[in-house]
Amino acid sequence: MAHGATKEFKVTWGMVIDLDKCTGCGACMTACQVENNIAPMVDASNKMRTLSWMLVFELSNKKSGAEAEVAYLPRPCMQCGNPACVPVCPVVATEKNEEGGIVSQIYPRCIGCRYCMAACPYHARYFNWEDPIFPKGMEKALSPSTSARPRGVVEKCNFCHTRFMEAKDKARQEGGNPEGLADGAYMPACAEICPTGAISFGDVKNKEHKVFDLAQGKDAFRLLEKLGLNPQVYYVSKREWVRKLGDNYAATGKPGAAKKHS
Amino acid sequence: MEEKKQCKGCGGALPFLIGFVAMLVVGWVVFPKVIYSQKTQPVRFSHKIHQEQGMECANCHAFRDDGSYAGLPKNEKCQECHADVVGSDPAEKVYVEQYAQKNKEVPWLVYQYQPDNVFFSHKAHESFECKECHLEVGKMDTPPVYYENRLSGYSKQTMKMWQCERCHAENGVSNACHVCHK
Amino acid sequence: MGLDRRGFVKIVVGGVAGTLFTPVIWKSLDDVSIWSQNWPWIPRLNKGEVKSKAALSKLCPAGCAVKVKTVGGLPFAVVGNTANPLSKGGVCPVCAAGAQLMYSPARVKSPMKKVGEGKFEAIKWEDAEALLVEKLTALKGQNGKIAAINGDETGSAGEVLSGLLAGLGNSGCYMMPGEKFVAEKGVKLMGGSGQPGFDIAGSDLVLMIGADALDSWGTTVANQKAFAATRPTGGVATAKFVYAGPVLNHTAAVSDKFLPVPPTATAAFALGLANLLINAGAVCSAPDFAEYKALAAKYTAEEVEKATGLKAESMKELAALIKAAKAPLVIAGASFGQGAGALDFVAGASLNVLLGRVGGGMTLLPAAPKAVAGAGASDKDAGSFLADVSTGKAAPGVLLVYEANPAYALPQAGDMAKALGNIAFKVSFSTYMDETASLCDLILPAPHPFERYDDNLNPYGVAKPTYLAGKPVVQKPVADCKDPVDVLLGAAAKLGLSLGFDTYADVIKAKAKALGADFDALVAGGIWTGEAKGGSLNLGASALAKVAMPKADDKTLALAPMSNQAYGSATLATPPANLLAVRDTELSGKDLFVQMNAATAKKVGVAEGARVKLSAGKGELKARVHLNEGVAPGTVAVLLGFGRSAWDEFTKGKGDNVYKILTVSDEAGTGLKVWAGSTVTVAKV
Amino acid sequence: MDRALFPDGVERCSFGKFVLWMGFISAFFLFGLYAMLLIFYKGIVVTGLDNYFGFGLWITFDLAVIALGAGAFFTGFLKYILKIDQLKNIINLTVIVGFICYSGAMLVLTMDIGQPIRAWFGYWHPNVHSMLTEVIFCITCYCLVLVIEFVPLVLEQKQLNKIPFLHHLAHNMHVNMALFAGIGAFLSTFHQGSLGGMYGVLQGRPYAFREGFFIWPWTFFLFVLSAVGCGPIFTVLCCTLMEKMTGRKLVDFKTKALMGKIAGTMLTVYIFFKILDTWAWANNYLPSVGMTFDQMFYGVIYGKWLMFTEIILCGLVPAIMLITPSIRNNPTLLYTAGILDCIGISLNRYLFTVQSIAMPILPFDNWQFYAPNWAEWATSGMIVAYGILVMSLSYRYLPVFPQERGMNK
Repeated sequence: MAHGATKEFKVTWGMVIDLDKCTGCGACMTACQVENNIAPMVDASNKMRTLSWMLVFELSNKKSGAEAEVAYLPRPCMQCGNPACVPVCPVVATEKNEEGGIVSQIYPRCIGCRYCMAACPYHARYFNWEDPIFPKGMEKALSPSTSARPRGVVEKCNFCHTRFMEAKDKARQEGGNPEGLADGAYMPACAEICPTGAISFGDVKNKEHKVFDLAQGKDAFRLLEKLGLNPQVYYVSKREWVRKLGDNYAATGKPGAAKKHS
Repeated sequence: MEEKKQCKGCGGALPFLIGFVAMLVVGWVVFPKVIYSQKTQPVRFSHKIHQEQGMECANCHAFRDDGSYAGLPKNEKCQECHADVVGSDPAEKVYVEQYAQKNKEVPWLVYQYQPDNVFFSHKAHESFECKECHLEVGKMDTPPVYYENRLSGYSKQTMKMWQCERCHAENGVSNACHVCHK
Repeated sequence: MGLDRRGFVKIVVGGVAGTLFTPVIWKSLDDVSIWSQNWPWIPRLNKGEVKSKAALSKLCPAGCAVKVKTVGGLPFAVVGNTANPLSKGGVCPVCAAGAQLMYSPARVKSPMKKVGEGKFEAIKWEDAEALLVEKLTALKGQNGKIAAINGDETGSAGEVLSGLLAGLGNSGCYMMPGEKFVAEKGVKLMGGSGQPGFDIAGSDLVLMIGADALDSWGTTVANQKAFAATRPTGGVATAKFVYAGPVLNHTAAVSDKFLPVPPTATAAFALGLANLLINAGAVCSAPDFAEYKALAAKYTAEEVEKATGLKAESMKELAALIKAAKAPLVIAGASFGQGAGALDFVAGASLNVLLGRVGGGMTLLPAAPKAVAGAGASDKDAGSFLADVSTGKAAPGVLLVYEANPAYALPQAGDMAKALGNIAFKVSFSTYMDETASLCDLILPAPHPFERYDDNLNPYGVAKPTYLAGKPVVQKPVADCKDPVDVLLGAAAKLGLSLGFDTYADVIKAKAKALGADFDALVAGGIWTGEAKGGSLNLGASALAKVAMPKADDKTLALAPMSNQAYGSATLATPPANLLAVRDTELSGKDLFVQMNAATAKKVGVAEGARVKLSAGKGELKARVHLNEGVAPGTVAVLLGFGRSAWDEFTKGKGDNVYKILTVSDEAGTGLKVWAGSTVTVAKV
Repeated sequence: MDRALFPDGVERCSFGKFVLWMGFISAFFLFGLYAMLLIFYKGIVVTGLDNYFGFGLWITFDLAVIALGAGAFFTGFLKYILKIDQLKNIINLTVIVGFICYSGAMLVLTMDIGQPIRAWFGYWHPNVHSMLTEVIFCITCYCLVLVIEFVPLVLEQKQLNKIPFLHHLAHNMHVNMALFAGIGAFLSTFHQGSLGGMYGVLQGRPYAFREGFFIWPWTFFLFVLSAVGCGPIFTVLCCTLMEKMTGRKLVDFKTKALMGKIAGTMLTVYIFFKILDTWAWANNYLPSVGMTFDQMFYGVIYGKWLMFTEIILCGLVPAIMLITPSIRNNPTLLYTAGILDCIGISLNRYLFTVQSIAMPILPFDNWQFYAPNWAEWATSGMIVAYGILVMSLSYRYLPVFPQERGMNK
């Protein structure tokens, strides 16, 4: 289970989300649900049973009047460099082995023990409580990208992985290099649809990709960095109170600290 | 003591052997037959004849511009030649009358059918000969029988994961789950 | 040899042992688990080529220029159209769910005829159209007997509708209330004419008073794109955005500054600001400047603070910001895109005049050429009309409802629904079984946007004349529906009057031609833009003289309806795919949450989660309380779009409908019906 | 009427009374069975588990019974490997209790996974890095061992034992029992530990995460110790309960006290390290991830009192009581200590399961609450009922207690 060990990849797909641009409109959640064939729930207000691979949290600075501020924080799977969920899976239904560093979740292998859910501090993993039954006819609008999962398995965001595969095929067809996709050749649904372009996506290890610089910006941070899970999703905000809410600082009191626990 | 007597009467290990052998036969001979149902293609399509016309696989089984694979041709393609009956083969008549003219796609049975949770890129496997994975139907006049597993619903010829993995391993290609699953 | 028990046992044991050496158990085990991976009752994916086709998605009020992704011809997803300058590749959350909405359980599957209270029977199109013609023929030529309510501000369908009515000797074509309607009235009060536009992209400070411009005011996606362009991630912002309104909403969340202003004080706030600016030396050549200056002088920051609780300081800071800006722009509107008084608009717009930004930031669009000859002006509002119907002042025998949902989306919705009851024969042209359709006598299902031709002229907010058009993405509609315009044109023909067209497509082609646009380029996802006209405006001082300083009142709270685009609109209940986005602090099970800040809650004597009853006029709304420090003092914020009484299992009966407690008043001086400043009493239950 | 089946020279209640009792328990069993079938049919959506609480009553229950069932392997180890002969008086009972606990736990696990049909993947596609894999392997293997240990006892049933073959079989198995005890001890130590390891490796759950030795977090060792610290005494409690219910003496107090001493010793060792561990966790680890001890608790249901109850009242106190001869040798006090001990360990398992996932890790998230619903209670109840049924049958028909005959003359 070697914690603290991060597997390195030549290509590392990462997301940079600009929290100062996110209006919280929810288009990303809708696009995600559509791309990944998540059946609509009659009572989606029961957040304890919903499936939201992409979830937009509402952050508040807890002040009132003209000082009041809120920020919206879209939370996909962090695709951790050192995932807490992968080593615990008893049946290798999830792993981080593919070039690009996306954490896979294989529904036909998963036995639904939910150990990975207990392991993930971001609540990015969801248990499929019920079979995906769509309103009559709506199954004709299923996306070809993601298989419909039976009930009883765990599922999660995979950066719209099928789009990655398709981008590679396109590159092959056009004589390009499938292992070195150009910036923008591969875009998850949420990043593609965001009306304010708050979500940037690309290879954080590739200077050609704009996320390379964004991820290193002075206002960039990741959620719960101190836990040492080394997420591949970065957030950017000029607002200190927002950056502060990205991690627990009881000890240092300072935000933005990239300190990993030893 | 009573029981002991009877025991003498029942041939020591013989019944055990009888049962043992009987089940071996059932398990190896009968079971493989009953687990599969047999189906035949809706139209007796002859790859042989088409090849003799000098057609290449790629004439009908082509890639799209985005690198995805078109797989089996649709009526649109077949009708280029078979809008009306051109030959004498009864199978063609069946196709033209029951499908082409009714504008109904043929529900072909795919021997290598893979489920939704598998992502297979023909583009990535372009360098291989079709027949390395597919039945070599090219030379066949009658499509082979389609065996469907009664439990899993898979075609008998569906490549199992271990086969994919073995080939990937042999060719030094990643066997990460996500390479083939969606 | 007889086989005794013991022998039998041996055979069985042998059999079991034997089985272990065969594939029976192992293969079965494997196959069964494979079966569990593809359960037959779980849907399979669609196969085929993936294409993407340009479309005009008018599911959201402003309309999105999108691309629809199809697999094997079936739409499954919506992505932005990067080639279209209006949406620049963006999509709103409602249009993002467009493909799934084609299969919404709420869709009207075929023409329906009412056969009793809430009971309908499916009928054939011939019969349906015959029935329509019959009713129209009966009342042909009697003015006032045939009326129409149009909920589509931007489509040419409106022209056909009013053209048809004119042909039938009727002038009763009414619009559902929207910002555009009020704004045009406001412009008149400022001595101008035409639809105002706002150039957000060309401004370096955007003050939004009430207008929720980054979520549900105007051309939302275009606004969001303009906003985003000024905020390069990781870079320096090139423009400031300020939101002054009743709630810390989606727009305020990303704005540099938020000023809590009760919806009752929109105009007062603007005038207060004008006062500060004038004191700081702002002057303009408008003829009524002196009058305006004197008027504004009454609204000192301190006075405004007294009336609204908004700190004088923050107003002064804002004034300084505006002063410092090179190209400031003020956008005034209701926090929920309708019902604001013209005075609120004028007060806001007058700041643009004061700052010399008319023509630059705030523009005026020229009147567009009509495609349908007989079409009249669309300047009558449905609210007043139905009010007249309820009092008997108006007594139409036939009402045509096009893309509108008055039974749900007009103030005092309860009364409006009753008023509809006074009309003998009501026809609804609707894609979905909405509240109004379920009250109509004849429902003629309209196609989903991906199944029809439609166009979109000058969606409110655009700075330049703008025209979009779309054609069907799929050959065959999912339901047995017909384009309403085609139906109307067909009826017209049968009634012996020719509007000069056979199909809606022809109307749109003509419209494009009239504008000088290329129809084919438009339906391929293109856009046509013209130039704003010149012309100056005065400060509307004489009208603004009627503005009254809001009085703080202990018994009632100001009601701030909030619209959240993802949750749908008047004509569209929350799409199933968007239910995930609804927070459990907004809706829980069937309970709607109304929001107020802790101080207000204390004043009313309620706590987080408490069940309350909001009442105003004849209307009542049941909900629970959620404390939100982002709500202006003395204000209660209520989300629009809930409390549906028709539609489907996903929305029906969830929460309550805020329209029920919106109260209409006649605006001093303008005689407009306004409800943006409604107040309510809140009581624990 | 079934007297012929009783062990030699012992008295049992009337058949009617027995049937009545069994019927009463079976009612609970059947209700649980209904819940179980419903769960298999509809999936665990029928339970109270949710997105935050993937683990709940079931896992807590599993961990608790497995810990309490630890009497079997540890006593076996002492009896057969360390040759503490006196334990032969109670060894049979420990085996039965162990068997019930483990088989029960496995049944719960098959319900707990979302795809029971794929349960076997645990063996076919194991992830060697996962503590859970290790648990799956050891629990099933050890369950087999317990069966093997249980079989001879069954074969010694008066009538069966008359059959020479079975008689010899039983005898030979007894001879090799040391071997099985050894294997059992090995397997059991590991999965008891791995159960702790399961939580210790949760890097994203500060409440449970622990540093450790090589691949094993400290919780690994703490769980082993705590298990052997409560297993033996739990057997004693079961035995005493049976004595109270049947009104017959089954095991002499000397043996019970010895078991108490064993448990007490282990518990003392455990609680010593547990306190050290907690201290280090609160003062070293938590600050390193920017958290404080206080952040780990909330309100009453997640309050600090739980941890103090676990470690002091139900840990330190029984430990002292059990290692002090004067207290240990007083029946009432022994049993009291035993009960506290068992509660403490179960509470420990509960906290690691529920508290650690109820806690918000994301600073903008909130504490979540979990209440098991009827389906979880019913199925857990089913396991208890199943245990009582097995125990009742064993007591009535099997020679479980070698001393019984002598002590009830």
